[in-house]
Amino acid sequence: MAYIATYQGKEHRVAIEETEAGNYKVRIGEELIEVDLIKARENIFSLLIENQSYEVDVDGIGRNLFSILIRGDHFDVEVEDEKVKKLAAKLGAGATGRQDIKSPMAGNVWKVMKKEGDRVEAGDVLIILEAMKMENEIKSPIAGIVTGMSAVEATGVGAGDPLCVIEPLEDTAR
Amino acid sequence: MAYIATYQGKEHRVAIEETEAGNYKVRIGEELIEVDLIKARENIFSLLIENQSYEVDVDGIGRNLFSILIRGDHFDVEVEDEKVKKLAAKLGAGATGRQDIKSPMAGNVWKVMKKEGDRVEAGDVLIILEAMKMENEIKSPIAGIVTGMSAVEATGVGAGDPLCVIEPLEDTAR
Amino acid sequence: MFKKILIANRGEIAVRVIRACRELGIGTVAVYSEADRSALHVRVADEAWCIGPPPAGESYLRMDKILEVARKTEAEGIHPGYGFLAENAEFAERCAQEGITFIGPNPRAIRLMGNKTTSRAAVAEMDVPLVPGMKENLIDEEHAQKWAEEIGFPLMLKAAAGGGGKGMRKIDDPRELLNAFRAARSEALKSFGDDAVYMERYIENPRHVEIQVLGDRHGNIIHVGERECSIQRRHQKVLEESPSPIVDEEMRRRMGEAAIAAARSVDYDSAGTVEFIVSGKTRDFFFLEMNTRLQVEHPVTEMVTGIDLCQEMIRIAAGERLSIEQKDVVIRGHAIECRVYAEDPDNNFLPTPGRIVGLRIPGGPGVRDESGMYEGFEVPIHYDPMISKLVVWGKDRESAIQRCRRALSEYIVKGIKTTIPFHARVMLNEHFIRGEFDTTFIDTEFRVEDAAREKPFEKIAVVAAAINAFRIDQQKAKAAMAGGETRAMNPWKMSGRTRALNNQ
Amino acid sequence: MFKKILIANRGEIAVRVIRACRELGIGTVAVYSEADRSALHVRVADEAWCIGPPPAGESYLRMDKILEVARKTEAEGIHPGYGFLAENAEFAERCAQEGITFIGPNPRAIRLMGNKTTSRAAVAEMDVPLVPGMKENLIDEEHAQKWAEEIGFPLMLKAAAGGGGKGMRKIDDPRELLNAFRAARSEALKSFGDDAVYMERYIENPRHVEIQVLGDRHGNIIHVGERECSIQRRHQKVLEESPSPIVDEEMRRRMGEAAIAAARSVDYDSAGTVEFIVSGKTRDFFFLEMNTRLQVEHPVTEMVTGIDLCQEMIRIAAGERLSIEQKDVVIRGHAIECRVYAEDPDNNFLPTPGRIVGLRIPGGPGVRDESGMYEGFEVPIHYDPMISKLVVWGKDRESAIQRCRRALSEYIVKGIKTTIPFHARVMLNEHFIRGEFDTTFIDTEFRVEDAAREKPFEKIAVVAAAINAFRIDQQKAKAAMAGGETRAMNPWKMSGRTRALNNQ
Repeated sequence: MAYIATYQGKEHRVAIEETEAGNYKVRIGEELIEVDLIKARENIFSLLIENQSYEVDVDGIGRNLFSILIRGDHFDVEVEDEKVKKLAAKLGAGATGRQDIKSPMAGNVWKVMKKEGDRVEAGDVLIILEAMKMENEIKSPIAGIVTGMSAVEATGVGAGDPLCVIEPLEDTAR
Repeated sequence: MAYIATYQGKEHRVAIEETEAGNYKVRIGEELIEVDLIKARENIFSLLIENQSYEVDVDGIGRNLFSILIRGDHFDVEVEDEKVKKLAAKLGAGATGRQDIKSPMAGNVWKVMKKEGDRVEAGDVLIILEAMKMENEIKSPIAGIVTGMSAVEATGVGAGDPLCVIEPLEDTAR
Repeated sequence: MFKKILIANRGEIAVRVIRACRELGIGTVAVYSEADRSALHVRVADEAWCIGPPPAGESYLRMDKILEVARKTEAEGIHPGYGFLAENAEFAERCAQEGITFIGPNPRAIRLMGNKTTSRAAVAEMDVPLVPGMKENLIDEEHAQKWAEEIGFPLMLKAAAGGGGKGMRKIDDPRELLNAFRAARSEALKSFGDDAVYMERYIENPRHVEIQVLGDRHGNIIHVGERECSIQRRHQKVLEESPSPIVDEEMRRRMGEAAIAAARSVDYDSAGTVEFIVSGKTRDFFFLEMNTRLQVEHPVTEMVTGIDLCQEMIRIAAGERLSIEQKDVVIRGHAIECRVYAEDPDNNFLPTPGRIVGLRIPGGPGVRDESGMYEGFEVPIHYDPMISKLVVWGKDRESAIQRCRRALSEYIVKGIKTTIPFHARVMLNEHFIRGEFDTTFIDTEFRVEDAAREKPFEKIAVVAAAINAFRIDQQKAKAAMAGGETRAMNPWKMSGRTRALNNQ
Repeated sequence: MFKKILIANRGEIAVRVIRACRELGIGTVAVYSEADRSALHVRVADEAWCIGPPPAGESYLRMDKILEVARKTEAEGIHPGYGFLAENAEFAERCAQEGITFIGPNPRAIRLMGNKTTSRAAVAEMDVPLVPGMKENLIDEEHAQKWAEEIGFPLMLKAAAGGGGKGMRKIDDPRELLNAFRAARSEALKSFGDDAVYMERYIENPRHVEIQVLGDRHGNIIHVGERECSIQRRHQKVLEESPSPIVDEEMRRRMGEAAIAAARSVDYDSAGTVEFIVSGKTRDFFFLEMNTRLQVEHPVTEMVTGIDLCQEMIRIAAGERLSIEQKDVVIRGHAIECRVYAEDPDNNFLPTPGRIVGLRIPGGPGVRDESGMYEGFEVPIHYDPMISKLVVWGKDRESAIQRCRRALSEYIVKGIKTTIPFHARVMLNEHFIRGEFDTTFIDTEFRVEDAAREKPFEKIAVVAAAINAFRIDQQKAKAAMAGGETRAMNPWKMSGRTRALNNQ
């Protein structure tokens, strides 16, 4: 299987073959490496790569998106099936300006600053969440119109819960 | 629901009703107690009984048999549905002298001392297991005839694996 | 000695106090809010009583409910931990009225030290050095201009009722003065319900160093060394150590004497902490405030002195004399505490409440875990995000840093992001290693250096992510196959079903 | 200092050495057998190499394979831990031949101290007290009778090549002598391949007390206090403490001098331990043997002295001078170590290999975890059943016992039974608390007292078991209902299916 793994905008082609249980032949770019992997426990892997030992903490944080923690550094890496990605690129699918704003954390909705139909600029505060004695402002990433607002003041939200939807100006102008 | 819980041969009738999630009204003998239970994690319960806090470690170790660990003491308690137990007692079921000897631990079979057809006395060593640099003798609990021997020298066994079967003398004599 | 103590707190500090009680053979009564039934302090106490809904105002701050539980359980003492009711003089008084021992200092000490103005006045009488500035509050603009001339620029404008960095502003230029005075006043009123402000000299390269004191109810007061607390994020301590890299034996003696004098000014009779601001340039030190409670960072002092401050505080409250004299206090080695917060250090320290699904606590020599969490624990959204503290000891500062680095590398918390990686990076920072920092360090220099750091394991991360995707795809394929053998052949539907099962 | 060290061991001691290396900035190479790919030492080392199949004879004892990995990885030193190759003089010599530093003493010291007869002869020259008895081996029956008269009864007959209590027998009566002599000889031949035996005086109320020594490669030797190791089960230590309840300052000085003399007799140049047998009656002490390696119980000494023995041992091997002098050694407080075995204390200490499915390590002040396990770890059946050590420190023995009790109450290992409950019960035993015990205590008095103990929580256990059964029944009923809605109605089949899913 071949994948395209993207970290901070840089794409790496990674081809993987399992030679025996837990042993992988991995080609990343031009480099060929052999990986001996043990699942030490759920989402924690012990990797031996050329006898170098790494403990790697892997969390799925979205579709095809993994948060990797190695020796104090986090890496958010997107991994897509090479074929699927090529097909998607050909179809030009998935590229829309619509922004689904999701809660970055569990907490309470303290204030809802905009309502449906409001026009917002990029950086405008949409919602203020509150958790653990701290307030956190949720800002609009783009200029546009609030076309959906599901956050309700004084109610709880979980991490990843939808809060509101912003349509970019061009789209709504159509 | 009512149960018969047996510890070291002593039977306790325990009637249980869940009044709300995690809250139980328990009648043990004549005594009525209220229990607030949280599953802190798999097989570990936090119990509040009249505001006394107990951490209880519960493991299933056989059909209806639970090993309970509280503050350094183990208790092996058998719990049976009262109705089922009464029915079983009426039918007189389950009482046979045949002994299925199971491995008390994971390890290797070091020596098989008896073979099928051998006559054994109570206390005779049947098999010697070995694990972690220690030998452990498996002895016959009764006098009888070895009617099955599944242990094979120099092979591994898991805890609970059948090792051999002893039929009591009366039975085989029939 | 007490037979039973009620612990009016939650989280790691409640667990800390329960452990101290257990080691002293004292029974423990935990109280908890409805959000905390599954909290560790409830599980490890002898008794536990629910005192109300999740908001602290309806539970952990409810004096009446807490005192009611104390009466019912016949607890002889109440330990307030830190935060909540720990520095509430009224609560200490109400305990006394009920005949229950408040495990802390006398109410007068709490009250006097709880206000910047009264505390400064009290310690000034004992010749404890104060930051050159005013002993009273500013009256009006003219008053402000007169004092500004006397103190000189840059100067600090502070709210009398403030704390934790709130209501403070630095003024560099005379022209900023009047606007700043007006703004500070209105801010102070809004934040603290009190518009009193005052001015003092701005200390360059300010470091925060505090002295731990112990006083008993027989008039004995000693100090047990200092803690360096300059590693702060947004004026909140995140890492503390003892001894301080800038304090030598002579300075420790002088600061210790000043701290004892400050404590004596209010007849201090418990464990307490005298905070000083120290100029990183001149090493002059000035009294800031006194915290009349056990501090979050008390373990570093315990590890270098061998004194159990929490036990000692309980003994004192029971009327015992201090078990050590000043000359018996010997500092051995060096200790560092890292506060572990449920916050994402790579995303602006956003809170990350949630369930701890995996946990590996570091072990080995010189490592101490002070934690209120456990595997399976749901970090509640209602309280402070500090979930545990990692404390290490080494024979000197270098050893302690290396050990801390090693311990952090072993620390795994799964399910939520924490500040553990942040601490790991602090331990590698050259300025930190050399001990060259002040209270602004983390928010300025470190932030820049940290952002520019190398990430040597990028390739490994990419490979690990790709293998993980590969394993998930294989599992899906396998599950689809297995389903296909026994059921109708719709692989798409099957794979959806499998995913649902796997997610259970 | 070394750049890289190979650790020729597994389990908790390999992890201990890796931690020491990491704290010293030294790279680490782990070796592992095929049974240990998922072991903790493999995960925490910088590099890891497989050296063969599970049996130690095919992996951890294979000098050739270990040396090959050392060459390949350019490791400059090899730390042998304890057990396996730790006291193998040939291995030390082969390391030297390869230009790799063996992190332990010189081979001659290992060889001389590895044999009872040669070690006794060596230390006798330095006037180290020996148990009154023979310095050579018994020749024949006549020789035995002559010596028995001289020593007097009761006496001990011992195998020269024995150790750990094997090949020892007590003789109370002259009439038993000749039969015992014959039997002991043949037993010694069978067990050790050597029929040499000798006789010595039987020590009443024997206690096992050992002195930790440190020697460097520049001729300096110091001692760093004693450890009390009399709490033994079947001649195996299960719990150790420092200091010993029967050793006072003067006795420590005398035992320390004797230990240094013993070490000097073989030019000892590493961390090592001189074991003494001490009469609980007279407090006379006699040399038993010297262990030329790091001991399992070294952490208790570390905790009371603040000296990191494992790091010190590495520094010495790198040619450094001892970093401390005898006068700098100060003992602070008291430490206790509990060895946690994968054994069932309520079932004759039967081994319990298996998977650790849940783990809660105790925390808080004065608690140190030295573990080779983790949640998810499968304890292999091929090696020693010791899976971790819990070490606690307190300001005195009473505090340490109370803290140990508290820590044990927090310790949870799920999936296998361990000796944790056994230790909890030792901590409550009156003889132990008073320090009144000898090496026979656990197998005799304690066993009886422990069996007769009260179990105050029987009712709670019965209730918990019944509620657990109730919860399982309810789950089954719920699952059967849920299944019944969407599928054919066969509740029995459904409940079977549900059970299978739940067990996944």
